[in-house]
Amino acid sequence: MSEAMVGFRPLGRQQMAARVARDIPDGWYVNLGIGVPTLVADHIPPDREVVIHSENGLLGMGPAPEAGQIDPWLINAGKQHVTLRPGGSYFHHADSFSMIRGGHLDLCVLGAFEVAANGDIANWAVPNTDGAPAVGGAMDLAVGARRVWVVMEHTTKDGQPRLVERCAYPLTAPGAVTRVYTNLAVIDITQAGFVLREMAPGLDFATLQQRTGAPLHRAP
Amino acid sequence: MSEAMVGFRPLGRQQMAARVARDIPDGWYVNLGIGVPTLVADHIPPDREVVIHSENGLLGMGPAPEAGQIDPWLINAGKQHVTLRPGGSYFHHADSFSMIRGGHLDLCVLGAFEVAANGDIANWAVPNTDGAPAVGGAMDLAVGARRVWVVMEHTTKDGQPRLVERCAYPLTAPGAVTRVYTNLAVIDITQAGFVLREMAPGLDFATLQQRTGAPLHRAP
Amino acid sequence: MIDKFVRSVAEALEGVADGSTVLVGGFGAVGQPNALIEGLIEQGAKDLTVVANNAGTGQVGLARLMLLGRVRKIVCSFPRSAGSVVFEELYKAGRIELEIVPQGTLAERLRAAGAGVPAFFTATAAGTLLAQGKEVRDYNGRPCVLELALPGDVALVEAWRADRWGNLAYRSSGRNFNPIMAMAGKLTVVQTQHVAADPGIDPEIVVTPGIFVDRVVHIPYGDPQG
Amino acid sequence: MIDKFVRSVAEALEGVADGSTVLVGGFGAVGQPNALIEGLIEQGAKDLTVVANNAGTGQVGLARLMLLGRVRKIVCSFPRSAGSVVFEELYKAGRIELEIVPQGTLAERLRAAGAGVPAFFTATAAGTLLAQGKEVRDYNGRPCVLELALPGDVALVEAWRADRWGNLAYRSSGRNFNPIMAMAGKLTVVQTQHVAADPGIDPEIVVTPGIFVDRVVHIPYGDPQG
Repeated sequence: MSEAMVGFRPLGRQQMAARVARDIPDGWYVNLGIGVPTLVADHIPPDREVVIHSENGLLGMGPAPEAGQIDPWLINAGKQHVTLRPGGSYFHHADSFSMIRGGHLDLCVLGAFEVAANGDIANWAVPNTDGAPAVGGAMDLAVGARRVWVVMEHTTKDGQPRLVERCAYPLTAPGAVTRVYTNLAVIDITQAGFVLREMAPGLDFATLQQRTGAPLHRAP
Repeated sequence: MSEAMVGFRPLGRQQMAARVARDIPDGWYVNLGIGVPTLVADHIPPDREVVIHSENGLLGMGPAPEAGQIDPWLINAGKQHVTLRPGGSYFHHADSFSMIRGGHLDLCVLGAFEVAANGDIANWAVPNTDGAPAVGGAMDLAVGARRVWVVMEHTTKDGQPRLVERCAYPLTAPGAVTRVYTNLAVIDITQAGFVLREMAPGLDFATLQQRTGAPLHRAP
Repeated sequence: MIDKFVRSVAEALEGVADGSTVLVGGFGAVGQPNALIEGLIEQGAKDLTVVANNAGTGQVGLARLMLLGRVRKIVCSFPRSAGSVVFEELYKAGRIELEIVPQGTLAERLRAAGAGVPAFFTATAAGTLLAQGKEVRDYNGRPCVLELALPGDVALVEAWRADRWGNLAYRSSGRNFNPIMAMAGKLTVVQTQHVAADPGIDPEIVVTPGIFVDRVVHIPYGDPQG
Repeated sequence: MIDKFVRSVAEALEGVADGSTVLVGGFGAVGQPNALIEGLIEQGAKDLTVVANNAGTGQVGLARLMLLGRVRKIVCSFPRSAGSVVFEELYKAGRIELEIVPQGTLAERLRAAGAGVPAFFTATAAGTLLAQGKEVRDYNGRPCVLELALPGDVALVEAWRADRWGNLAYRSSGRNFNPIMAMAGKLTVVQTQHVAADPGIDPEIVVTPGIFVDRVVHIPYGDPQG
């Protein structure tokens, strides 16, 4: 049964990215994780100057280069070819992670497997796998940025909630996330737990609560 | 009674500096403390390239500028105007002290009030004074450089030994010094204590021992 | 559009509160943010903790701030220098608190504050008076002292060149404490000798990336004294 | 006269001993010292601990070194990447040891090794599987993990430009781990794309001062793959 048949329209990946971008003010320093978070950069309104940080030593990351304009030495943390905007700079890994861990980023937008009502985030490892673990910069970003927003699907492919009372996946960081953007809703994480800010067009509270693994509070 | 009258010739400040300089091999990275150590730079043989480090962010420090050639932005840790040699570089204080504390300097030459037979050095504070203490980079240098050599007068103005069994002055660092150059001798510090390498012309062992506050061993 | 330039020193120092910890760049007279220190005197904040390598000389700048009774405590490595008369007198009279820190530990504590490292071990000062009361632990067979990060509420920095994004470059030994204090300040205020027009400083030679900088004021101050 | 240039990769890697910890610069294919890695394969040292952000791809470079059974352990933040087949197979077979380290902690541990900081606290990884067995202490109300410096016996670095004093500059994102690994290596070996003739690289734009560098070999390698 598709979402459209039950009467509401979940957001697509680009719509989710655009929804996040709308909330990023002019002048912020922002790190964008891999996946949907990366797409956020393309949706920053043109009247705002947002400085994108990439863990591998860039501030002022710009969009992918046009064909034939690739600088093979200029990649981002996702190992994609990128460009550098005016006002950007290059630095080494210790300085780059000083920006992250020293609380200098206004915002980090991450993907996740699960987010808990107390702000715990799980986005780096899958339980019970024999593959090698790989963490990259996920833990540094989750702990270091002034704000951590997550953008993800509201539920797993088989309908299990990703917004949960307590993470079942291995934690990336405890109590780190303050806002979650999903294909169904925008939810703040406060002392009270999940607080609903916005729903996808046509969606009702009860249906959203049903797909959420912890109590949803209505915004006051 | 002058030293000359007892039949030997103590080294002057420039001679002490020259004596130290003679032992610094080509290619070493060296930090020179204030006073006689600073003079060492002028005595490096011209066929050797020794890179002088200054705590305030210079590698490749050169001599004082000629009159009219002063760059007011270029000073050393002693706040004197200096020059920069080809191959030099500028960096900030944390990087500068990483070079010191991370064990990257081949040598540091320091002045001292006292050096003990176990390598302890006291060169930053005078006991029982009501003036404010001031340490600068002394403790970092004494602890961080691969070798710490001291250059100082063998005795105080009133004839008390500066080479002692145990420092009476507040320590700069324990067990740091491996060689002492004085106006009377060159002395290594080994597991056995003070080991005499060289004496001023005309000086005899017994007289030197008399002016030294701990047993002197003859070099094997 | 990002533009961190403000029009005056007064604007640059707006909001500095009583009781603040103020990091002041410079080593000797070089790289010292003289106009910002004068501005701080004007601005009026008191009960300050000042972090700087030296404790001021003569009757101007930091020395004047101390003379006016606005500095509760100074954290520095070398308070005693030619002409540090104001500090010496206040110190002897017990009217200013002094925390003496080895220069490398001072630099590392500032960098740690900027880098999100709350505490670290170092061999410097182990076994000396300056380690008294501090935790000591052996690493690689040598005793090391636990030192804490040293963050500032405000950092006052002098740069040689700045652009509107707050990217900074310095001139020779004017770099000194400035880049690490810029990292360690909650509010980082810069006076710059020169302005780099758009597109800003070459990204390969930026020393302090703009993310560490909040406000910049253009002060073609000229050569350092001394 | 100081001249750190050597004539060949073989000369650059002379003396690398079995059992060494080898730091390998680069992030993705950019800034990776490919010629030195190939040289290490030739050179023959075994029982190595390799520290690198990634665990090699395809059948060349680091992957080949692992395939030849020369790597006992790898310390990295992200071993799983497109084409990291050799590592994955060795890992599943229990034939290689893995120490997984958050990327920022990896960078900070390397920098600490170079800076003489034997250990430091960080909030990263606190409350996660990667903090298991580590000392935890609260700072500013949050738990922090004690991490140790990560020195190398050898560091392999790629630079864009080098001079005879070993001063280095990099190109855009080729900087990455190279400057901090240069600091952390007991023997730091550099392959450089270009040589800066005397009087060397402008002192204001040197990124890695020559004091951190032991040997340099000129390899006009060309663009990174990928």
